[in-house]
Amino acid sequence: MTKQLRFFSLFLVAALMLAACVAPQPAAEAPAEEAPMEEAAADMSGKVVIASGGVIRIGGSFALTGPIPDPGLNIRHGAELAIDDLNAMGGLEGFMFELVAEDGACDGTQGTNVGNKFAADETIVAVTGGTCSGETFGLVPILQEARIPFVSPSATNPDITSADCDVCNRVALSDALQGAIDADFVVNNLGLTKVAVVHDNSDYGKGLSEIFQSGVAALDGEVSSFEGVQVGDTDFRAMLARVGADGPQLIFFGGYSTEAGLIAQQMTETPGLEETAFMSVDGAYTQQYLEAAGDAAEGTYISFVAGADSEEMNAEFDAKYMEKYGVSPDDLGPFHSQSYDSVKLIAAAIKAVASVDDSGNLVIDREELISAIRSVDAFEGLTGTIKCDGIGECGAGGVQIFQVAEGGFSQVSGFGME
Amino acid sequence: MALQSAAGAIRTGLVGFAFLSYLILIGIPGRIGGSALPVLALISALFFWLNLRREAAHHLARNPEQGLEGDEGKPGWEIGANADSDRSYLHALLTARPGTALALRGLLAGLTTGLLIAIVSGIFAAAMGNGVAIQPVLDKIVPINVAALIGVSPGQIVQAEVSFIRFLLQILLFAGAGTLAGLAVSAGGSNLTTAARSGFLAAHVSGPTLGSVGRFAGIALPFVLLAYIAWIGLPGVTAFGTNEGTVRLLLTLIATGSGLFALRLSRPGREQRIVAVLLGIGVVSMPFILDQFQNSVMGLVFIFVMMGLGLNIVVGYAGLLDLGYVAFFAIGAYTYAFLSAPFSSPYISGLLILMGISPDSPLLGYWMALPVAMLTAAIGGVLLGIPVLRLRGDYLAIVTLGFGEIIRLFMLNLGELTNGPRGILEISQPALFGMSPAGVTFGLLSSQGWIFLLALISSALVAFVAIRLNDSRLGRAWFAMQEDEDVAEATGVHLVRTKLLAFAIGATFAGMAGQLYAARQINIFPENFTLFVSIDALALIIVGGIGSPAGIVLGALALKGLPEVLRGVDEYRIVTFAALLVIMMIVRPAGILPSARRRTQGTDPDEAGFDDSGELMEGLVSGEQGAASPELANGEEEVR
Amino acid sequence: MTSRPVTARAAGTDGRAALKHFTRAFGAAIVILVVWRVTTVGLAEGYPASFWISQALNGLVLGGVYALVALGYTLVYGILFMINFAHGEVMMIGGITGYFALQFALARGWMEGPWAIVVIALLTIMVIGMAASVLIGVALERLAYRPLRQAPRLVPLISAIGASLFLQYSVLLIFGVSPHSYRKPALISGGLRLGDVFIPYTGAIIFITSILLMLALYFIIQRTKLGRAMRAVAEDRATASLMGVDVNAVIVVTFMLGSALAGAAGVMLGFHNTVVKFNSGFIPGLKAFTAAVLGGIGNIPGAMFGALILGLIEAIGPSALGIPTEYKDVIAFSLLVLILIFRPTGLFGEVLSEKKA
Amino acid sequence: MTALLSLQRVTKVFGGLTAVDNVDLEIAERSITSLIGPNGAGKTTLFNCLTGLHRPEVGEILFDGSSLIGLRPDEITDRGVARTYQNIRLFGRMTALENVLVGQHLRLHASHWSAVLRTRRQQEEEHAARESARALLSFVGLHGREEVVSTNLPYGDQRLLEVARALGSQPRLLLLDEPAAGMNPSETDRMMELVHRLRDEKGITIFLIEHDMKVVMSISESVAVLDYGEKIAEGTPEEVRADARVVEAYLGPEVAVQETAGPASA
Repeated sequence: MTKQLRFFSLFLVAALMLAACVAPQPAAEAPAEEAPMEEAAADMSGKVVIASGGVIRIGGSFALTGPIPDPGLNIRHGAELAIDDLNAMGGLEGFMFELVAEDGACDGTQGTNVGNKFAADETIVAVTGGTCSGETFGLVPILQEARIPFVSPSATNPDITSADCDVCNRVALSDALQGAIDADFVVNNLGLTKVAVVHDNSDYGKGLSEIFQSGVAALDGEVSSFEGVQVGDTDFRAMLARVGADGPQLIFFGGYSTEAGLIAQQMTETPGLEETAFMSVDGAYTQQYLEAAGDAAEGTYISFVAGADSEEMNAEFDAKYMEKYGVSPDDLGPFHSQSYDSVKLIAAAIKAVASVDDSGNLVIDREELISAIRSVDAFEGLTGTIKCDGIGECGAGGVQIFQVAEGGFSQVSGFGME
Repeated sequence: MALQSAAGAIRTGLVGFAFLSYLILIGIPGRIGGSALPVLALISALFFWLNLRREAAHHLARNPEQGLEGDEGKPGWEIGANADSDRSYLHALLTARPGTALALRGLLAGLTTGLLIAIVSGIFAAAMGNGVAIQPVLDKIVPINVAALIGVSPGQIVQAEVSFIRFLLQILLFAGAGTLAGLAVSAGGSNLTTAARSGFLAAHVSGPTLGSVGRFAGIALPFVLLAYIAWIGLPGVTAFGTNEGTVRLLLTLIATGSGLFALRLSRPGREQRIVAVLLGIGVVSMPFILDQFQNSVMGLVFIFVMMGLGLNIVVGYAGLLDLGYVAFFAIGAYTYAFLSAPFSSPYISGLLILMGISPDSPLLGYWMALPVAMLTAAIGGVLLGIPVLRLRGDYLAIVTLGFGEIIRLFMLNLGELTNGPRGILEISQPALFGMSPAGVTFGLLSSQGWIFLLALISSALVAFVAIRLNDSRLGRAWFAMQEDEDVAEATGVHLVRTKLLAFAIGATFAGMAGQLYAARQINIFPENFTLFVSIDALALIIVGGIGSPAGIVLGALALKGLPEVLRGVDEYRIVTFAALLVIMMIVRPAGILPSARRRTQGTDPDEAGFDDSGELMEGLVSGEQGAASPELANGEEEVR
Repeated sequence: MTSRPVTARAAGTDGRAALKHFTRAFGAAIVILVVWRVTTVGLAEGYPASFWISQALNGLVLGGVYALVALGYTLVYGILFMINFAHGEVMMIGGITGYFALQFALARGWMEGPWAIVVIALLTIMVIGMAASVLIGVALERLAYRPLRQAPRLVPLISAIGASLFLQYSVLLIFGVSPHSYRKPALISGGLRLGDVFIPYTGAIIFITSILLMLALYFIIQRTKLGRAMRAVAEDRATASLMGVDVNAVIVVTFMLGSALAGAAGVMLGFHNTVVKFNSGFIPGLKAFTAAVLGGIGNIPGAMFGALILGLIEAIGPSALGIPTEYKDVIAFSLLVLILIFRPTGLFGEVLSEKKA
Repeated sequence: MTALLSLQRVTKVFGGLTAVDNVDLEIAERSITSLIGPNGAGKTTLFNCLTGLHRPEVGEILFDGSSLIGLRPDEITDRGVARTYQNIRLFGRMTALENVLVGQHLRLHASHWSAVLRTRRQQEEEHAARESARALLSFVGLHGREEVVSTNLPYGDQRLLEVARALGSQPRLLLLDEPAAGMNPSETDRMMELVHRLRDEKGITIFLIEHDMKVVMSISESVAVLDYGEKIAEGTPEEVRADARVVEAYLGPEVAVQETAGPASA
């Protein structure tokens, strides 16, 4: 009995210590927003009310752990910069913005947890994220029920947006578009009709690869093989030897940078593939790809979804990013601009519907916000002029095709070239 | 010897420094804010106390004949052997009285820690002041922490304005903490044996009067917490500022966990029954009180309780190490998904059209799908079981691990059957009598609350079945098989049947859990069913106490619940969790609440000493007598 | 023979004859199916001989890496009877450290110098990587495993899993999330072209080095005093300690040897596949563990051959069976199950007495 | 006297070593038979063949007229053959009572469903099982030790507990593998008395391996001698004691050089 008590007291001490650790709010934040929960309690259903001096809280679901933490961190940085910029411009009617970042881990379970956390927090106005499509699928039903609109910067699965889900939006372009244009480029521009398709078995990579595959087939091209690898694999020689036995003219890879770079590099060591062209997708449009591929990157094609972005805006963004995080945004992943835009888009929509009531509180009606996001038209973002359609596709611009030359990406076709 | 003693103290200080550095790294001081310094000093005092106590115990264990009862000025544990070493003044001081010696050692340890912290934080502060970014991730947190640690507000650090006085203060505080800990260890007066063995906390808490007070406090704690949880859920009531939701979740976890301790502390019989009933009411009312996030976490916790109970049958009862348990979880989830989601594979639709059913509509509701999912998982269990029947130990582990991976890879690659990596979407929610859960409970229950409630009921059911089975001849056969397979067979246990039953029942429970998980997730993907799910399930039963249902609940609370509380720690979440896992195993290898059968290893009083493995905590584990878990106790009561 | 205690396994096998026949029939059916599939589909695809040779070489390189890591598993298992789940991470640490050593060398231009300097630099990088792995391996043993020597068998396993996660995510926090790319010096980039077969230099180096290291290890264990002590401890820890063997020292040395091999594998894999990151040890670790079990865990030649077989099967299997390469892990694990059905203690597995197992 | 157990030309080979070589043996119902022989003579292997742990290559084992060859150990136990082990193999972390309850496993028939639901029948069966397990423990002299964890029992008691566990399956034939090994004289006496009571009160046929000649000679009604796997003698204790080949087997061939037919070398 005494021993039980002893352990029990230790248990208690540990629990209290833990409570002490989580209880106070992070000291990093500005002292202005003390206990917004109390002041900002939504007293009217369907409305978020923020007391004066409070903050507008935007949730963020980012893949900070899990299979692709690098793009996740990059996307988080993009969102943080957007918040910084918004606040630097004085916020909204004097109300500052705050990003509530959560780890969605690129995983449906974590996405569900994060979604529930946001749904339970009545001060969350809108959400940016999730990073991966799987994670976003976890968010969808919960945010739909909680009436919290979200804008995903990078979930490109065609099924994320639909007529059934009115809170679902994204600034990324659906894979359907990119896959089709890539196929068209390969068959018609490059004139290559025998291609091999490789994907990384992620919903993103496989989905895109299948769209590409059917696109090639529709253009009377031949898909000599369709192979899968795993995210995190580093040795693709056996797979490539097999692909090479069929003698394709081009290998198309649907997936992320590291795998893309390694495949491009290991192709040069595979008999039958020395002269084969390589093409990958926006997941590989990064510095990391160039680094992983090394010299083999030269001459490979990468497609990317981009908008009519102004050079100055991007340069300014890159400079801020470098200054704050000490790395170039392209080092970590491709979707930082989309992330920045998603937050700015949300802020613009909030601005359109928010009003200050008599007692100085900021009132945001959830339903109005949901439709406001859908009706955003001609919003100038980093990725171009954003316009949302009726099912939440807000992606700006179109698909560009780049070729690597002298260690950098140079555009050879696609959006903006015509 | 003085040297030896000093070296020991410095070692303690070094480890303490590492410990505190870790706290700083994960951002604890920043969270505590301005009061970081004294709070950290208290934490280090606790740490030193544990460490000094352990060292003292080690000395005693090594030189038991030099016990201290009635000694005068020559405490045995310091008289190592060498009489020829120089008898300096310090030595004389160290050996004069154990209390003084320990306090001095504590002082030295504290000084070491304080000095190191001061040096390191000085370096950091200087580096920050000069604008050196160490790493994008680190520099977000370190300046704040360092600032908090040296007692300045976060903004100031940029100018590297750190005063010498503050460092001195810090060193003194840690030294004081060490001394305090040293004094605390020797608080038993001259009788070091008792002081070291029982520790000052227990010596004071477990006195006859205080003991019963402690007992009642222990029993009352979960109820107080439950009341508090209900109270802070009321509109307009907040606690501790912005992280209220997290605090409430943490308190919910602690309330549930301490409820199990309360059950153990209460006297078997009427008192225990009353406590159990009240606790049951409290826990069942939780889905109605908690918010959506807390409910979703608790739902997941109890889904993993079901997993743990099922895996416990295979690993804990039958002794078959299964690392591919996730396979059955996946089978359950996918079976339900096939039956209830709009997605339907060409194969299954073809089959349905043959049977004359329209493939478009969801086939079965939750309740009708339940037996199907359970049966499918059970068949999976038997199919896995057959080829591995002859394998033992680690061979079994790796084969089952491979089986789990094979199932996941099939789900990933058999796109036409499972929709591959894109998963199965829009799985229907469990309804009741054709009504949505909100409708049944008049809007009191959110969808996640409903899942939590279902998980609670299902895990109670699973626990009931598991305990009853374990208490029957099947349970005895499992345990006999675990102890000695060949003798069990020669004694009349049908090995094939008994093993397959363990696999099948374990798989059935996992299938149930999987189905509920699919309903909770609404969308499922092959990535939800990686090896880590198996590892989580295994870790939670071992952390909780293998073979003990109450321990499994605690394990699930700790392993699936706490990481959600630690969400605020972002990037440090998994590192912290991993470190806790290792420390937990070292401190309490038998689990938090070990099962009754595991107690037997140390019943021999000679063994319950201070050996390498479990140090003092071993005593706690081995000393637990009586009813292991309330359920087991009830069971035995009825039989006798 | 008769009056000594019946070893559990010997006794068990005879009794369950029916079951044995059943599982054997099951296994035989699969073998027949595989042979049928290989002859009708895989070989019918008409790949040239050079294709099979290339695939076999890929497999041998993969197998060499697995073997080095598998030896660590098997050494530790042989002595402590625990699965060092964090061993893959020990390898990763070697790779990461090797990366930084390489960066250091690149920055000083040593990689463009005369070949002798490049070779010395490469060897030094490997030694540095091995040293880092050894450090981590010993720290693991001291902090996470030694306190648990007396605990039930599952406890160190969980501790090892915790240590594995801890190492992974510590590396993530310290060195960042991005993968680090090795830059191969010109000396070892490219490869040998023999007709239609291409052998990358790094691949050849991995295979040859791993064979050499394995031979060295075999020599240490069979011929030296240290090796005798290790075998004695593996046989019976208590008796060995009575005979004057310092058991703790032997265990530490075992961890050092295993970690050094893993560190070497990490660095060489870094040069071969050019990318290391925080989780790049996990999958090879898992595969190596599979290989060790395949060969009969605790058995040193078993680990080597198990690893080579696993590497070969992974490389050749999908093509031979005519199924997509993403099933390579399915094939690897199925092979494991199949082999364990016929030989429940692995290819080279010895009959362990119950006391140890 | 009818033969309860009958072995015909039983042979068991391990690798190149013939552990049991062409053994014929008959054991009468309600008899006490001893099996003796030097170390390594194949005695325990013979027991293992009888209980299904080993399957003999050649020969037939008939128990009560039906063959035991090819049956699983638990099926053989079900037919009524139970055994103890030379090196005690109890279920270490179970209590004495639980050990005996495992022994009764085959004699309990309540379904697992009824165990979950705790039906009246299952409860009654469990209750009866516990009662009879207690009775068995008392019978072997372990009264009051029911709740002791078996590894914590003294050595002699552990041997008794093994007997009690074997009795749990209600055997007709009990195989005792060196029941008195390592026991002091008083414990040995207790064990011998128990063996007699088993036969006399419970009607169980006893077949035992023993090294202690005093025990063998005083307890056995019939003795069989194995050497290098071969049965070299059989008969009453007196006959066996007088047998020249037995003397040779125990003392070595140089003592008994006059014999022409030496044992087959392995």
